[in-house]
Amino acid sequence: MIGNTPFVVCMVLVLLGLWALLFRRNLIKVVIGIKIVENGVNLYLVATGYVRGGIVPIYTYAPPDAAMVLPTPQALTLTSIVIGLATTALMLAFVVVIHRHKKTLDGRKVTELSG
Amino acid sequence: MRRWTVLAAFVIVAGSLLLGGARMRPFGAPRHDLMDRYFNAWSQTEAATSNVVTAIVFDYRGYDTLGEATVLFTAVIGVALVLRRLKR
Amino acid sequence: MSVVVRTIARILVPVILAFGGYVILHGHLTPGGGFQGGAVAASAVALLLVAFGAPSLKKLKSPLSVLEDLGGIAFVVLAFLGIGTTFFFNLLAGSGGLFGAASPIGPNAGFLSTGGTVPLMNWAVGFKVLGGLGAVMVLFGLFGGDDDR
Amino acid sequence: MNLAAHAPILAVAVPLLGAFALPLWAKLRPSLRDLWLVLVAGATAALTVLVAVQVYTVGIQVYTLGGAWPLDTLAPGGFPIRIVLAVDALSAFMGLITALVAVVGFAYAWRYLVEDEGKTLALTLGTLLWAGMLGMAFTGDLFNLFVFFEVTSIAACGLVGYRTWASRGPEAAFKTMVMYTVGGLFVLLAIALLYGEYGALNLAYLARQITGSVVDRIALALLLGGLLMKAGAVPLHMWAPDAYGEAPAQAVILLVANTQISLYALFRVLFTLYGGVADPAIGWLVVALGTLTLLVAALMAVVQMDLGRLVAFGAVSQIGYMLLGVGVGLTAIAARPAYGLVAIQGGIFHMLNDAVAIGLLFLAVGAVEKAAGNRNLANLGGLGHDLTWTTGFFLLGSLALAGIPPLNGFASKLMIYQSSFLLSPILSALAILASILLLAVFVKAFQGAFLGPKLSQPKPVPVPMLVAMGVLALGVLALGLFPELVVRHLVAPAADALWTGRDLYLRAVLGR
Amino acid sequence: MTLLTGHGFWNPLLWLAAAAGVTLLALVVWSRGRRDYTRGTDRELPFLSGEKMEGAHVGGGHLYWGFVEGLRPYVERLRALHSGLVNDYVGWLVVILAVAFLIVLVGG
Repeated sequence: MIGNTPFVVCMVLVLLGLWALLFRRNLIKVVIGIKIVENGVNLYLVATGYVRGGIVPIYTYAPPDAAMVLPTPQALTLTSIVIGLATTALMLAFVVVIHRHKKTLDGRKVTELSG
Repeated sequence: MRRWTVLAAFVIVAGSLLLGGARMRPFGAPRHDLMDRYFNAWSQTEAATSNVVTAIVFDYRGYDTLGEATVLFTAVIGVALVLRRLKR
Repeated sequence: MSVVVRTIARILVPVILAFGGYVILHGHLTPGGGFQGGAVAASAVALLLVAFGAPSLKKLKSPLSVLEDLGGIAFVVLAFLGIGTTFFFNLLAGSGGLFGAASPIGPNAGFLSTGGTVPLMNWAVGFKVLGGLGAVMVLFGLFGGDDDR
Repeated sequence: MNLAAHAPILAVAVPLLGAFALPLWAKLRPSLRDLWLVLVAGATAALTVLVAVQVYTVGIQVYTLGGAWPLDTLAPGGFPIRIVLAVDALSAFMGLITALVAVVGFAYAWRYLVEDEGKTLALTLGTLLWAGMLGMAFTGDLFNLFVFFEVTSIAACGLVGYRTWASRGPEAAFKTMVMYTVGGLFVLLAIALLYGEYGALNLAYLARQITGSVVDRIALALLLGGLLMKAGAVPLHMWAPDAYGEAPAQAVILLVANTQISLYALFRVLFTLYGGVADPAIGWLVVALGTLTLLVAALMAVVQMDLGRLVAFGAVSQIGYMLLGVGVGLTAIAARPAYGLVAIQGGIFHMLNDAVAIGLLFLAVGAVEKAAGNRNLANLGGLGHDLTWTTGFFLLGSLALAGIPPLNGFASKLMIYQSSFLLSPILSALAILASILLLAVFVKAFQGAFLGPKLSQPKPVPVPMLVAMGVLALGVLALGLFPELVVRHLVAPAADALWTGRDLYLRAVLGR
Repeated sequence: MTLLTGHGFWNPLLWLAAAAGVTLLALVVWSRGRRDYTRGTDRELPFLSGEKMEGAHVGGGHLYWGFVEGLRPYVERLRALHSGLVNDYVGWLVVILAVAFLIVLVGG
């Protein structure tokens, strides 16, 4: 009996990423933390669609009369993965430019805007 | 910001999120799946597509995909803006 | 990079592009689709970037971003095709023309000419992702270089 | 093709198409790009107005994407499967705000942005931000809301990072991006929780299904966190002064509208999605955060020396008034509908007033920066000798924002003061105190930048920028002199849509 | 034209009329004042702490010195919270999330 252990595990992944976001000062590590949170959320989203014993929801060469898993979460996860890719690209671009100006990736030194 | 404040808040958030995961319906046994059963049953008829996920991505929820394509486009424009050459 | 890498890259790039094209083409029948195929094809750009260096790909930057623009425009235009009924209405599905064949119901061997606007949108998005990801990679590669930034 | 029926989707699709094509036109010729932008912006604004007219005269506009006809929301069996656009009075109101702000911003950007510094890309991002805001305002689908949330996030952050030649721009953009992304992920997690529970994504259908179980409550908290962050409520506002201070002026007013769209999404979640299982404690949380926002932001503004950052804190404090108004409404409306409705009206009216007044201020700050070359209050002074119009506009905007009668901030603030007085007199007192602090802030900024002897010779401000500011200034005056007309015809239906309009909204989408 | 606001009402035109009346009164009082002010003399110069200064400007930072000084403990604490550290930004988000979780799970 696994109950809903997979959901809890996805939440653990989210929390691990959040931990990195809270306590890692390196900007790249912050981005990595965001990616971990994002993967946890995506995993959670796709896990909601699983049906016990289901097959992938594609009829091409599917075995006859098999139950299929729910297709919507897969589509949503696809969308959110691409969105994650886009945000990561932009964030890394900012990190690159910050590094060019400051020659450091330490978040504690990138605090020109404060107070 | 105090480290202990953040830690306490983190513990509360962690507990709530784990509680949320634990109180979900059992894994692999969705309670409401009307919409998804409809997709599985009708995508070949309505969208003439054997791949149900693609039918959802480009037909039933094509607007989301448009938004997603826009996100990608926006990110590319953003990267081009941030990494552009400055004539000065 | 060394000659070995360059030579293998020259051989592999068409293969990768062809595989990406395959994933896009069969997006409505098998796992895959525009995004996945576009990402596969964009990995060819990544390989070129590693093998030949960013400066030699400088001339690719503009075509890639134009490709992305065109893919986006094509996608919106395909969505606009259905505006006679509703936006994103699948006009071509079951119409009998290109990609207009009705799909058999239930498990089947897969027929390429089904799906209506779905395969076309797959292509539009595939080119868009190829162009977008490729342009981003080239931009990152060029940033901070000697002859460009 | 029936244009009126298709107007909601066209209002989103036309700017998207326009943005995709904009870089191509620019490759051919900059003048073609400008012409195209004028066409797209004009068409989008006209479509938004058309949607608003339809909504205000006919009723809620529903549009099913890919359905057999626009009203084909339900599959056989009575549940929605496709993405549905549902535009009620509040959505249309938000659409009008974005249209006003975007058109003014583009007119301003014409001479404000410099061609060599990436004007094409900034204009494209502006168009995308506008389209994203319209998409957020018009959608009736939860996941679609998230997608357009991310469109606005990325476009906004790209614009914040416009000034890559200084280190402050990318820094602000990175911080904003991190906050937006984390907030967006929490929203997505909430959507995943709701989907897992109810197997649906349609707002109206979910609103019917929600029972208020533990998972629903956790999803509500996650949605609150994500959307409040994007709205910039204290203490989640930290990104806002950075972003407002560093973005180019025409983008800042879009960012301000963006925070308001996030507030709209928050209200949609609180009233429509969770309206059936409303919890007064959430209302108190919103009220508390609103009051905190008012005070902290106003106090922080007093000590700022950078003109852009100072006005940015003023903008953050305005979010507090909206939160206070609607929060009071959320708390009180079940027991005292009349007062609750006035509070909500005040909050929503203040969105329009804030967009106009703070927009005017930010545009004036941009003009000052362009003319004088810097924004530091220690170095500025005596600009009033040369920049007569800009001085007038800045004065008008700051007085309106501080709530001086008869300018436009006053009427909405009066409504908020009076209705929050009912909940607790302390709230009213704090809100008025914050207003006084804001007046002090703007007196300081005005005295520092515009009065006194002439220190330097500023460059003249280009006429299109003045015209853009003039439009907003006229808005300040008109909204101030005729608040009753605006409240009766525009704001009251929007406020009704939140509370009494919930059933209408659900019935329009679900047909029962 | 009258906006009802719950307890009271607001009419900008009435207010403008009243304001015009007050302005008129003020003008009348002003016109009865002393007439020996002349341009181009010392009277136009800014007067700072008894010192005559050419081109003196009271910048924005000099206003409310006492006010800000009185509030300094609070303001300094607030400024310290705006540390500019991106981890703190996320930390505040987590704090607010924790408060929201407490409210929805315990308080509700």
